Amino acid sequence: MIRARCEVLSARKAGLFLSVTLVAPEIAEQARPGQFIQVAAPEGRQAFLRRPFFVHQTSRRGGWAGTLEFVVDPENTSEDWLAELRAHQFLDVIGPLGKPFALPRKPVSCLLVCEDHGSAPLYFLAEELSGNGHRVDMVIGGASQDRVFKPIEAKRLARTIAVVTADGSAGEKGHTVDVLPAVTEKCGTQVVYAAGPRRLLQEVAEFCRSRSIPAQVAVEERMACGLGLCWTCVVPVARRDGRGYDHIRACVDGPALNAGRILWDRWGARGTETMATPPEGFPALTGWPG
Amino acid sequence: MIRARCEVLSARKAGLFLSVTLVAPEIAEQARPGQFIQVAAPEGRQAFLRRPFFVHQTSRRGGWAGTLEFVVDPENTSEDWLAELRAHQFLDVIGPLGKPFALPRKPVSCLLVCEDHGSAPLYFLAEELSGNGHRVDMVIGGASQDRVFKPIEAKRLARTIAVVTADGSAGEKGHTVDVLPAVTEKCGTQVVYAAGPRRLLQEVAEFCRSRSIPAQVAVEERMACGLGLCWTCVVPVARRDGRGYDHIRACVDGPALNAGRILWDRWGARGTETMATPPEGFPALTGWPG
Amino acid sequence: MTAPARTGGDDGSAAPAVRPSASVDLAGVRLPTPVMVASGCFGPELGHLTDLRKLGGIVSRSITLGPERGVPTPRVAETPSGLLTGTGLQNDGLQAFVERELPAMVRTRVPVFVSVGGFSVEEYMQLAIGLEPMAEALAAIEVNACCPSRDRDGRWFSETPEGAAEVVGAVARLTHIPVFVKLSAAVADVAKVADAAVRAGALGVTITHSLPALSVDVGSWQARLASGTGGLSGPAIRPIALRAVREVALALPGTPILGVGGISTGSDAVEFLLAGAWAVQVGTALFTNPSAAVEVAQGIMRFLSDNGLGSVADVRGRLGAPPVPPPAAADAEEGA
Amino acid sequence: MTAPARTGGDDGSAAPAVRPSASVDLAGVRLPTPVMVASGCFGPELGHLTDLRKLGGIVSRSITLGPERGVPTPRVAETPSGLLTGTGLQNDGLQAFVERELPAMVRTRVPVFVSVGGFSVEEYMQLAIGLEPMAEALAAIEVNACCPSRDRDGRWFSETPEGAAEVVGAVARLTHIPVFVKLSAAVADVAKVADAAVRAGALGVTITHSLPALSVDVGSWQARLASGTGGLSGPAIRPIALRAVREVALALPGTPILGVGGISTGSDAVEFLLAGAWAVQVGTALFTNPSAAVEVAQGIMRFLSDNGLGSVADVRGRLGAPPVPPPAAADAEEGA
Ligand SMILES: Cc1cc2nc3c(=O)[nH]c(=O)nc-3n(C[C@H](O)[C@H](O)[C@H](O)COP(=O)(O)OP(=O)(O)OC[C@H]3O[C@@H](n4cnc5c(N)ncnc54)[C@H](O)[C@@H]3O)c2cc1C
Ligand SMILES: Cc1cc2nc3c(=O)[nH]c(=O)nc-3n(C[C@H](O)[C@H](O)[C@H](O)COP(=O)(O)OP(=O)(O)OC[C@H]3O[C@@H](n4cnc5c(N)ncnc54)[C@H](O)[C@@H]3O)c2cc1C
Ligand SMILES: Cc1cc2nc3c(=O)[nH]c(=O)nc-3n(C[C@H](O)[C@H](O)[C@H](O)COP(=O)(O)O)c2cc1C
Ligand SMILES: Cc1cc2nc3c(=O)[nH]c(=O)nc-3n(C[C@H](O)[C@H](O)[C@H](O)COP(=O)(O)O)c2cc1C
Ligand code: FES
Ligand code: FES
Repeated sequence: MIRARCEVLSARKAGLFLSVTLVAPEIAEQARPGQFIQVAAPEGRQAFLRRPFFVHQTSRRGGWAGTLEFVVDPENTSEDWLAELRAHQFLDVIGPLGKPFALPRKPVSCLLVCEDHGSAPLYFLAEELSGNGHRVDMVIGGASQDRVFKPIEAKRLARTIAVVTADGSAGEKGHTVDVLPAVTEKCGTQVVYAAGPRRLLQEVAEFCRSRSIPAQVAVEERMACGLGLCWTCVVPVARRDGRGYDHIRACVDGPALNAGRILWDRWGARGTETMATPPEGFPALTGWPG
Repeated sequence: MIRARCEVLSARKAGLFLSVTLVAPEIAEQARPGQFIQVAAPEGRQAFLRRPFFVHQTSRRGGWAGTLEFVVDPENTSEDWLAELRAHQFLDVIGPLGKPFALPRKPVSCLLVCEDHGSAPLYFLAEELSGNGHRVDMVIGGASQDRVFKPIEAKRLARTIAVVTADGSAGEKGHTVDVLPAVTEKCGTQVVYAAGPRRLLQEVAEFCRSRSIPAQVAVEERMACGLGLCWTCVVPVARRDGRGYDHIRACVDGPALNAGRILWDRWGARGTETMATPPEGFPALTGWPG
Repeated sequence: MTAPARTGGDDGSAAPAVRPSASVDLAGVRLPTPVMVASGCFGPELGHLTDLRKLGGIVSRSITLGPERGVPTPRVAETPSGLLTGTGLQNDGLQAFVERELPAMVRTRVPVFVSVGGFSVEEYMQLAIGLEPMAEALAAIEVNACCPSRDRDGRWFSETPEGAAEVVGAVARLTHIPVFVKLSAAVADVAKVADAAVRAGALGVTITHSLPALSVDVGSWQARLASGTGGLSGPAIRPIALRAVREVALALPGTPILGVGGISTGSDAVEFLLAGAWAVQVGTALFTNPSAAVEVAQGIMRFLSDNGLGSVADVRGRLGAPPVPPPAAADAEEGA
Repeated sequence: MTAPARTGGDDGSAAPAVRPSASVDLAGVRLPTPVMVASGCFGPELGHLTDLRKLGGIVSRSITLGPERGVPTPRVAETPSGLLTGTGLQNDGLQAFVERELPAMVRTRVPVFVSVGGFSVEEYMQLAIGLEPMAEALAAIEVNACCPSRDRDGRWFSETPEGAAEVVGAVARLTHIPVFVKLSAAVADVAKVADAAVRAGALGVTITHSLPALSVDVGSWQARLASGTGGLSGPAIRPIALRAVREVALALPGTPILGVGGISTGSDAVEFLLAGAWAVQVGTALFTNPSAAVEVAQGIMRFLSDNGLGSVADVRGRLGAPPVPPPAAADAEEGA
């Protein structure tokens, strides 16, 4: 966990997204897939909190050595300064933060499922997994073609990719999860990683539970600090002993969480006070291959 | 009084100052010397009030027709966006605001005394006065050479100019008012106009009172609205009948005020509650030549 | 939990057949739009930059019995997203107001509330009596209870239920003009104060006045305002004002509430309506955007039509109630 | 009006002979620097990004007797220059705190205040008893009186002088550890509440807790926080907190006051010291700038040396007192 003043090396459009490359050697050195950075807002803004972004890529060697890339979804923010990031400006960045995805120790067939900016951490993960000799396949969803992040790059990283858009403007038309039965079958998927909107994560988790496939998801919850101080970013997860549940911090205990532990119906539900607590004996997948 | 979205045509350094030219035909058309504009801050800033600036120049004819110039003293603000104004950005501007300087109707010898950004309204005034056939002389003060605004332009506008700096880096070394006895003598000054820090205005007012020279000053007071709504920008002035005093609004009843009416010792004085009220029979100059 | 009211016919269709109505009925006091200009923030100068006839109403600055010169400057300081002001109730007194300020307000043809302030109950009574001849011209009196009481060691009347009741009662007993009371959110239990004021004769409640606050200039070791403490207004206080409105709305469901504090957009105003305000007032926002009040009203109307609602009353206090369901869903629900 | 104290010898010279002292004596509780981390805003994670040994002290988050899971998310919303949070006092209870959280705090070697919260007077008593064995390790107990009381219809103890006195008394009678009380500025007369708490046994007063506030999502018609109402903190509330500190300082000149609310720079902190705080706490600012507390302390030290002052006590409460005059002027004055 390092705080650094980082120059923006480039800020380029990729579809509707903005892909931002920072000079951040120490953070890049440490960052693992699934971790995030906290980017400070410019001075004097009414909305003064840092904004969390997944690490999308790091370069430790070569011409880009010491750089780190993250991806901004300008449609997901009302803060102009994020959409207007430009080369040569400096950002106050803290990172890497949070728990990365756990990697399988023995070679397995991995399916990575993402939508929108969820591609950011998963492409980073794909690179790492392939590098470690795992089979990687990807399912990439989005509302429309320009909300599918860099499908070309995905092709390079994965054995197979499936693109799904709600409007059919790229790949198959439909819901991202619709293709999971066929894809997992075809690829002999042994573990699933997912990132994207909470709805997607829940659908993936439910699919994986029904097939008994272990899954990890990169959760997002509103964060005041991202550092573990404020306890605002909590996610309800079943206790390991199966008795009751805890509120754990997405920023420190996540973002990468075992999908089976998350109590999806309880997460962010209003009026949960009246729900039976604790929900005993939920069906969790505790094993993780490797 | 017009509100307009104005493009910045140029923003150029002039010494330490930033001279900003706006495309603002309707405001430029109406603006008179001594009036000001209110410039809106960018969205989402903690400091959300508009900032008042004197109109420095307007062009109603020629290549620059429809433009208006104002001058920012970047040392006088903690707001970055003001110091960083750039060509082609757009500003939300209201103007012209306030009461302009009253002009003499018959030809008289006018002395214009300013410091710092006080030059902005007075150069505009000088142009107007010379155009109307008045003799114009100027005294321009500042802490140092780079805080003397465009002395070359002043030379063009005035019969004589005297530059005074605190550190002697340009013109005479000393206080601005020090030169007034000699200059008014030499120029046969009949009326004085002043703009700049409150200290200068008060010194000029006292000098003029002692010589019975009518004087007008462009006052500045902290303004929440600049439009006449909030009554925060008040200046204590003697009632015209000489009995007691009123708090009048710098933004509507000023900025240009008869210097003799202002109760300088009461203006912004802490603990004035304990001063005798009202101060009867203060020595005011009620006449104005022409 | 009742579903939000719907317009557009009995078939449950969400699309309104007619444009939503902008007018608001505050227990008999009608406003043409739900957005008034807050006390201390109106001047006829506003007419140069916005169409005054589109206002929902105007509250005058607080008028005292005799003239008040107010405090010296500085009277304003900026704080993060807030405006700190202390003018010391500057005004020329009741008589001058009636002669010189009121006519311009009345000429706008929008409802005029006269805000009255005083330092003793006696003064409020005199003000009520003095305004009675103007009854025809006035929509209401807004009793500014956030004034320092001479008999309470300079503490505001609005700080206690008793204090608020005292000044409201003093005015309400002596006038035929509807009485609103302006309260401060800077108390532990604003609903209790509001309740006392209503029992004493207030038809409605305006919340909140600017909040007591202080800012210090560390360069000079002085308070930034000549008055020392000032009133904090603007976006910074919006969540505090909103919570106060909610508290009062829950406690006094039948009482018209005028929500005020940091409103600058239609969306801000809708927050207040959902929390239980019947209409809103806009103050500080006018200083940077002179057409804020008109734009806020337009924003509210857009919200109503987007949600297929017929009037502001359909939103009022419905915090937590789901938005109007799309027609299909609504039908399904009704079938169940 | 006394002139600010000067150091540097009897000759009235403004230049201090020695570096100003950073330490603060809160009526017996010594802090190495005048800047603590506020309750609910510390985690050992902070140690990755700032030197914890440079803190003036740490207040734990509020600990309850048993574990509290807290409320669901969303627990945070941004408001203009403010942070609205509602976590529902999540913590693992006294025993888990003592075993698992406290040791890391104590290892920092800076003074540790344990904040305690409860829903009944009984719970506060149990907490006091439970902490007694840790007396050696603790600098103080901070009684968070801003907790909903079961016996008061869920209203905060800190809303009334009686409520505050009750919980403070309950703790103070049962412990040898110095007791501070955490109060809210969201009352009409905070000095009265503080006075009652001090009479009941509080050595010092911490003001302010975050202020009750509400934010609404007009898209979903829901409160932005799952808890509905939340606590407003950050720069937006600074002027309100500062005014509350001033009120208490004027009423209780001998009582140590810890000022808190929106402090993020040395200059912000000096405002509180001038208003009468003996030291300050930093909360929300740490979320964006994890070294804020250390930087605020450095800023205070710079202010002291720039003004030729020997310690924080030389600034405390001196709002309105002129800064130290330059030596020449000082000499002239002394001659007169
Ligand atoms: C661990 C983590 C990693 C993230 N990585 C990325 C990323 O790689 N690329 C990217 O574009 N976005 C990412 N986000 C979301 C991103 O931080 C927010 O969209 C961004 O902060 C927008 O903030 P805003 O205040 O401008 O949005 P607002 O205008 O306030 O809200 C716009 C939308 O963003 C959501 N949002 C705002 N703040 C947060 C928050 N703190 N946590 C979750 N949702 C929020 C709101 O629900 C809303 O729908 C991530 C969030 C988290 C928690
Ligand atoms: C009628 C009028 C005309 C002005 N014309 C010019 C001009 O032509 N060029 C120029 O550079 N400046 C001008 N000013 C001053 C200018 O508006 C302020 O310096 C500017 O607003 C800086 O604001 P700030 O909040 O960033 O300053 P801050 O950082 O808050 O303060 C910096 C300094 O500016 C002063 N200041 C801030 N706001 C005001 C205000 N509203 N009124 C008076 N003083 C203030 C403070 O006393 C302080 O010394 C004018 C002010 C007025 C009232
Ligand atoms: C400059 C100024 C003057 C005010 N004068 C009065 C007043 O005379 N009487 C009154 O009841 N409220 C007065 N207020 C308070 C406002 O009416 C309003 O309650 C408060 O500012 C919060 O709303 P806002 O944030 O929209 O400004 C004044 C506010 C400001 C900023
Ligand atoms: C996330 C969060 C959690 C908090 N938890 C507590 C708490 O447990 N007990 C307490 O007394 N105050 C708590 N507070 C209040 C702070 O200690 C502080 O009084 C308040 O936030 C104002 O200071 P600030 O603006 O510097 O944050 C909390 C504040 C925040 C933002
Ligand atoms: S965001 Fe603060 S603890 Fe996770
Ligand atoms: S600045 Fe508002 S009345 Fe002058």
